[in-house]
Amino acid sequence: MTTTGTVDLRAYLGHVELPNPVLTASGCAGMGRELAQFADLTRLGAFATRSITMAPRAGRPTPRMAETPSGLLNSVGLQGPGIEAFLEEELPWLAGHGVRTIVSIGGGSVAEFAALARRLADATGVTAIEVNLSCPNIEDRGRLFARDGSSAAEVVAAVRGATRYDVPVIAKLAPDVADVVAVARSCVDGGADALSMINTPQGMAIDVDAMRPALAAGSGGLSGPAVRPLAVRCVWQVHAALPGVPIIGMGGVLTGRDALELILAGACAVAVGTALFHDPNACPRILRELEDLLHERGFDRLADAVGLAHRPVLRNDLKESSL
Amino acid sequence: MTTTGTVDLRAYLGHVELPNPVLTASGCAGMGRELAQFADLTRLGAFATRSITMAPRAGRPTPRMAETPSGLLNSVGLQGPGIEAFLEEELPWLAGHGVRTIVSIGGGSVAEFAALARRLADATGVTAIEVNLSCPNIEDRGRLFARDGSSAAEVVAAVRGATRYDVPVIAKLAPDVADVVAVARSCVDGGADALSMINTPQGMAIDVDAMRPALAAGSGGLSGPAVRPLAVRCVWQVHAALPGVPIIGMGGVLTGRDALELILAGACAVAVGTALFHDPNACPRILRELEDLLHERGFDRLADAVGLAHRPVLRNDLKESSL
Amino acid sequence: MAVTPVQVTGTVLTIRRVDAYHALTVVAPAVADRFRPGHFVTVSTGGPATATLTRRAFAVHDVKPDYGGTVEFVFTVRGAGTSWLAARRARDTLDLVGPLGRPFPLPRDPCRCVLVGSEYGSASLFALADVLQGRGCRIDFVLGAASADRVFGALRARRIGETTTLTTEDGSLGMRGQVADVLAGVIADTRADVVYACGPRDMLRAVTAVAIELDIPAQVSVEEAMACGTGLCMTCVLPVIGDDGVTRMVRACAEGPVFRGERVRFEDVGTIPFDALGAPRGLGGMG
Amino acid sequence: MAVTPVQVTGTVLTIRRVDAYHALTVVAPAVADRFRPGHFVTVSTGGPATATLTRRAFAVHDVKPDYGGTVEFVFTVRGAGTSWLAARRARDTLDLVGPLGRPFPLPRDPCRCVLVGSEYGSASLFALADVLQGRGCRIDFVLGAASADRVFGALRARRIGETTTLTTEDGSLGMRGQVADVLAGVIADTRADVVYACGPRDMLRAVTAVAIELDIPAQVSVEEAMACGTGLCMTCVLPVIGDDGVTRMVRACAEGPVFRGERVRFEDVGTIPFDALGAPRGLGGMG
Ligand SMILES: Cc1cc2nc3c(=O)[nH]c(=O)nc-3n(C[C@H](O)[C@H](O)[C@H](O)COP(=O)(O)OP(=O)(O)OC[C@H]3O[C@@H](n4cnc5c(N)ncnc54)[C@H](O)[C@@H]3O)c2cc1C
Ligand SMILES: Cc1cc2nc3c(=O)[nH]c(=O)nc-3n(C[C@H](O)[C@H](O)[C@H](O)COP(=O)(O)OP(=O)(O)OC[C@H]3O[C@@H](n4cnc5c(N)ncnc54)[C@H](O)[C@@H]3O)c2cc1C
Ligand SMILES: Cc1cc2nc3c(=O)[nH]c(=O)nc-3n(C[C@H](O)[C@H](O)[C@H](O)COP(=O)(O)O)c2cc1C
Ligand SMILES: Cc1cc2nc3c(=O)[nH]c(=O)nc-3n(C[C@H](O)[C@H](O)[C@H](O)COP(=O)(O)O)c2cc1C
Ligand code: FES
Ligand code: FES
Repeated sequence: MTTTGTVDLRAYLGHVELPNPVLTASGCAGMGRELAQFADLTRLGAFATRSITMAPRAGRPTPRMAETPSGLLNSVGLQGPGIEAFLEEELPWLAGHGVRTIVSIGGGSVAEFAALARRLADATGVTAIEVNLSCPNIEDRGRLFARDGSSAAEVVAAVRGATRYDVPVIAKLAPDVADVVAVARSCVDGGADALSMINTPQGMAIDVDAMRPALAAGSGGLSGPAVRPLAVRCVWQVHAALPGVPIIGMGGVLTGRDALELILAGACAVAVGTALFHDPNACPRILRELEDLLHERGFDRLADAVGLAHRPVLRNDLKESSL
Repeated sequence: MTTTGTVDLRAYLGHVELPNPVLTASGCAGMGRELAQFADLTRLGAFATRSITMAPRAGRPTPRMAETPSGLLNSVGLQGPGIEAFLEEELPWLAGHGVRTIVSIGGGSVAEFAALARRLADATGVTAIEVNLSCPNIEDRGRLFARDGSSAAEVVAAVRGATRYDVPVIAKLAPDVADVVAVARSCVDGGADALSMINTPQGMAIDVDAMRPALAAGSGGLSGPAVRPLAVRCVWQVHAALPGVPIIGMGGVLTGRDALELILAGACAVAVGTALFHDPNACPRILRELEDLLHERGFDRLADAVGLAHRPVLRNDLKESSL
Repeated sequence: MAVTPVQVTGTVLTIRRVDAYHALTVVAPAVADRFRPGHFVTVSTGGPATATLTRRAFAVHDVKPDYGGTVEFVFTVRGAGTSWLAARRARDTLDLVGPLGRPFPLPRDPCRCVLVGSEYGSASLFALADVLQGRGCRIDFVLGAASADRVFGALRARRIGETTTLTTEDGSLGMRGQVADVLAGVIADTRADVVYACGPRDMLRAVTAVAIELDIPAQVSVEEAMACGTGLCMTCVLPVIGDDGVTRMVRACAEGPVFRGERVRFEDVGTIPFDALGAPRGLGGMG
Repeated sequence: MAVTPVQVTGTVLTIRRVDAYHALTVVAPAVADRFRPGHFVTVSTGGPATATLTRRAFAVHDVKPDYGGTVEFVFTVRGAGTSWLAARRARDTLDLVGPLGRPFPLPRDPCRCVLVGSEYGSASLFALADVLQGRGCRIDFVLGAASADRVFGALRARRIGETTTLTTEDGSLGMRGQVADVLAGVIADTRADVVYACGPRDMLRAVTAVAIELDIPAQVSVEEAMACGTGLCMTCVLPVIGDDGVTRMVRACAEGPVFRGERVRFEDVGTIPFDALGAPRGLGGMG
């Protein structure tokens, strides 16, 4: 099941086996059809949908994007046709084409998240559910679930409860919290089978000609290589604290080296977001590059590289790495 | 007191008037002598020292730096000769050369911060004191003061109490907290005359050849243009909540446009850090560019631009900005 | 309908100044093969290790059969990406994705077409004119810009069009004013059946208003800020009324850039109209 | 002692391959004027809107009086910055800061000098050799590398030096092995008074050990990762023993890159030795 053969690239999210660790990041790969023009979606480790909401959503006003150094600010605001249209049109298309699909869900309350999960429970073609915790909790004055361990845990528990036992529930975390490990631990205690990180930290740009925020919404989520150091740090910290929990690493992955960086920090799979805007062929390229890098370093199995940068430092290694 | 004349560039930190708003960022301009090889330090709005500690500190092991996309990770670890040597050698040199000096201080406890402030109280040549709150609180298992409003407020209050009334105390905040406005408010309640933001969020890079963290210390602080969107967002949020409090904006300022971005978001002065490594002439260049931009936009006074991007949106502006 | 775009690394054949613009020709047979008038391409700027990640979109000006197929686009220098592009030289390589977007729809039968372009927007009209003429249509041009050096393609328009009307805001060439000011007259004179237009948003709005007034269809090619150009990111949306009468926030890159003018709610671009599908109700915002 | 560095925008005069390396010559009179052997320069890479912010450091290989003063450095392609540099062409411009660092100290009286270089480290030895010869010193070279194509400057060394000993790890040129393996013999044969060395850290350590063993001073030019090169950032430190016997973490860019070999605690590079000034006591870390 590997691409070119020499390295066993299988990745595991709880009970689910993926043929390789390169996924798309939620909200960055359209409905699938757009990306399918460039890359074979069945060759992805998995395809993640944008976050599906209960009702149709028109999203935020434009401008919705601003380029920043090595990064991108966006304020799409979860535009989408709602879960009914998703179940009628989009999911069947993905399932029909044999695409392993991680359905991301976004809600404004614990109840809404639970309702979304229930609605998905008897749908065919759901490989895993990802809970987008970077949604404002309307019952807590809009505080993001991701910023509050206990409400994040509540959401995860509700989704876990409504979801078939063989479908993993993945909690998606944000980096702009005081203690990402604490939030991760709460989510795992709440029943998360895996974690994904990072969602976009909140950023902002000012258009110095208009002398206004560059985004109509004011602030937006920062993505791309600019945030990769934050992603690596989050993955590292959470893997150190919870070594048994599968982590999907994301944030600024453009190349196989970037993917390997997250894997060595502790991610067992890697998702590609903003890079797809830059290079619609990014996923297969990154997978190829990653396989080559693993092969060059003598790995037979991807799994052996996961978290390897955590191994204790020997005096000898110090010398080696200082060359 | 302006550089080339047409715009009144004066900036105010509490009672203190600075001739222009372009400062150096703490820890990025050496002891002053190094930068003086390239730029006249008396033409700076002010010079900020690296964070001065009580005892001499050797800092962290090397490698201490890793380049990241549009950013830099560092783990210098407050290397310095300690406050006595600072008072004997460095401060007199700065004062003797007529450099307006913001002394940054770093401590591991409230008491240590207070002791540093007392030691500075009767020194000549201290324009302001900046409290580096991104130091681990040894009394709280190493939690950063900047991550905890109440201990940040305690530090600020202790420093304010030990400092002459006419020397402003500036609290320096970090972006990787759940609610930067809450920390800012605590600091102001604790007596801070001004705020500076942002210190570096914690990040990490893995050397994929050595398969180890790129920094000997593991993680480090992320600076440079990569973090500018986080800085703009923090300045914007804090200025919106506390419009009367002077803010020194910093984080990824490379050009006059970047400086103007922070000013329009609410900063009354701007500090330049990582850009000095890229361009040792950055400060005078940025000041020149900023003055030109203000002039082009019809400003007579810098002060009129501070926070201007917050003005209510009129339908007309929307159209204008969409051209 | 949609052609499948490709990503290619093309070699720059020429780059030259044309008045206020740069025209860049790149060898890209697979893109040239698939091209239809109204398509655009996106290019990656800044080289390897670039800090400018989002691709830049440009309307295709011309495709030629040389070297297996070349693509030319015309651009103005705005920020970091276009500055980098302007510094390319022959034999440099360029990462190109295209052709992208919904091209100009063509009339089934010969008819009278007015092609309206403003600034570099004119660039995408000439390939269209060639195809329309091939179908026996009559072509008239209205081209405008702020000043004479920014009017693109006046000579070529004069060669192809039955008539060509030029406008500049400073009066340095043709009539003083904007293209929409003279459009009603041109439509009346030529008894036009359809208007095709490409240019800034305000110009498209004004052109559409004239076409509606005179009761003929307008096909307009919009330019919205795009982060991907391929339909992935949802940043390039604008409110467009569907066949069912419902307003949706649709992607300029995938459903457009060419739309029926009267379907685009120009007044509401930059907002979510309250009656759009999925518009927020009350104050609760999310994500 | 220290010269004042300047920041200049220089024009690239030539860039050429020299075996495994690239040699780049840039017009920079103000840097050339101030140059002394052992100095280095830093360059900004990636152009405007670069994502690679930290300047890259290179030892100066040669300065020449042409065009008012040129500076040449020799480099190997490693990552993004050096790849970008290797793609420069004549007439491109380069942002240069220099000369930087503490140059090689020169003996007051004529003496016998062994100049030891490994890989591109050899590049900084030739300007030194010229000055030493001007002072009546005898020069002998020991140059090495992993393989023949990575030995830099062997021909020039043969022209200048009384003797030149070459080593390669794969035995493709000269003796098989490393420069330090042959150094004791060369020092003995030439009855050398001092060693000057430039190359990777392990090589400098080995060279220093030989010099200590034979009781002559070694002046070594170290290469530590640098974020600024101008003494601002404190990232390039290594433990060096001062005149007072106290170990301090000193900056390779400002106090170095040339140090007395026996003062550098090579074994402890990458650590804070427990007896260094300000070393952490116990476990409390800060900042
Ligand atoms: C479908 C389409 C066709 C276009 N055709 C042409 C053309 O033929 N000739 C031409 O000169 N320009 C054309 N443009 C505009 C062109 O894409 C922008 O001028 C260019 O992206 C600016 O990039 P920059 O790096 O110079 O500016 P920057 O300001 O640095 O760009 C920053 C970001 O904003 C986006 N952006 C900025 N301005 C625009 C804009 N006006 N439209 C869309 N995105 C923008 C950029 O793509 C980038 O992501 C077209 C745009 C679209 C959407
Ligand atoms: C005083 C001094 C003199 C030098 N002289 C030469 C020379 O004459 N010829 C030559 O080829 N190289 C020389 N080097 C090394 C050269 O600076 C690096 O090879 C270069 O910076 C690598 O940049 P990159 O973009 O290719 O690599 P990247 O890996 O992309 O660089 C990333 C970052 O790490 C730094 N870095 C990486 N490797 C090194 C290194 N070995 N030393 C210092 N910084 C490093 C870079 O400056 C940059 O900040 C010298 C270094 C120093 C400190
Ligand atoms: C345009 C855009 C839309 C996004 N939409 C979603 C979303 O709907 N749900 C979600 O969980 N994350 C969303 N994200 C976040 C990404 O999934 C990803 O976590 C983040 O962008 C970091 O990865 P990257 O740097 O590779 O893009 C979005 C990101 C972008 C850029
Ligand atoms: C090498 C380095 C050392 C720093 N040292 C300090 C310090 O001692 N005290 C402090 O408050 N901030 C320190 N900072 C943070 C900067 O003052 C500044 O807040 C941050 O780098 C963001 O600005 P920039 O992007 O312009 O560098 C340091 C930053 C760097 C890069
Ligand atoms: S630009 Fe990304 S969807 Fe249109
Ligand atoms: S490289 Fe910055 S102090 Fe030496």
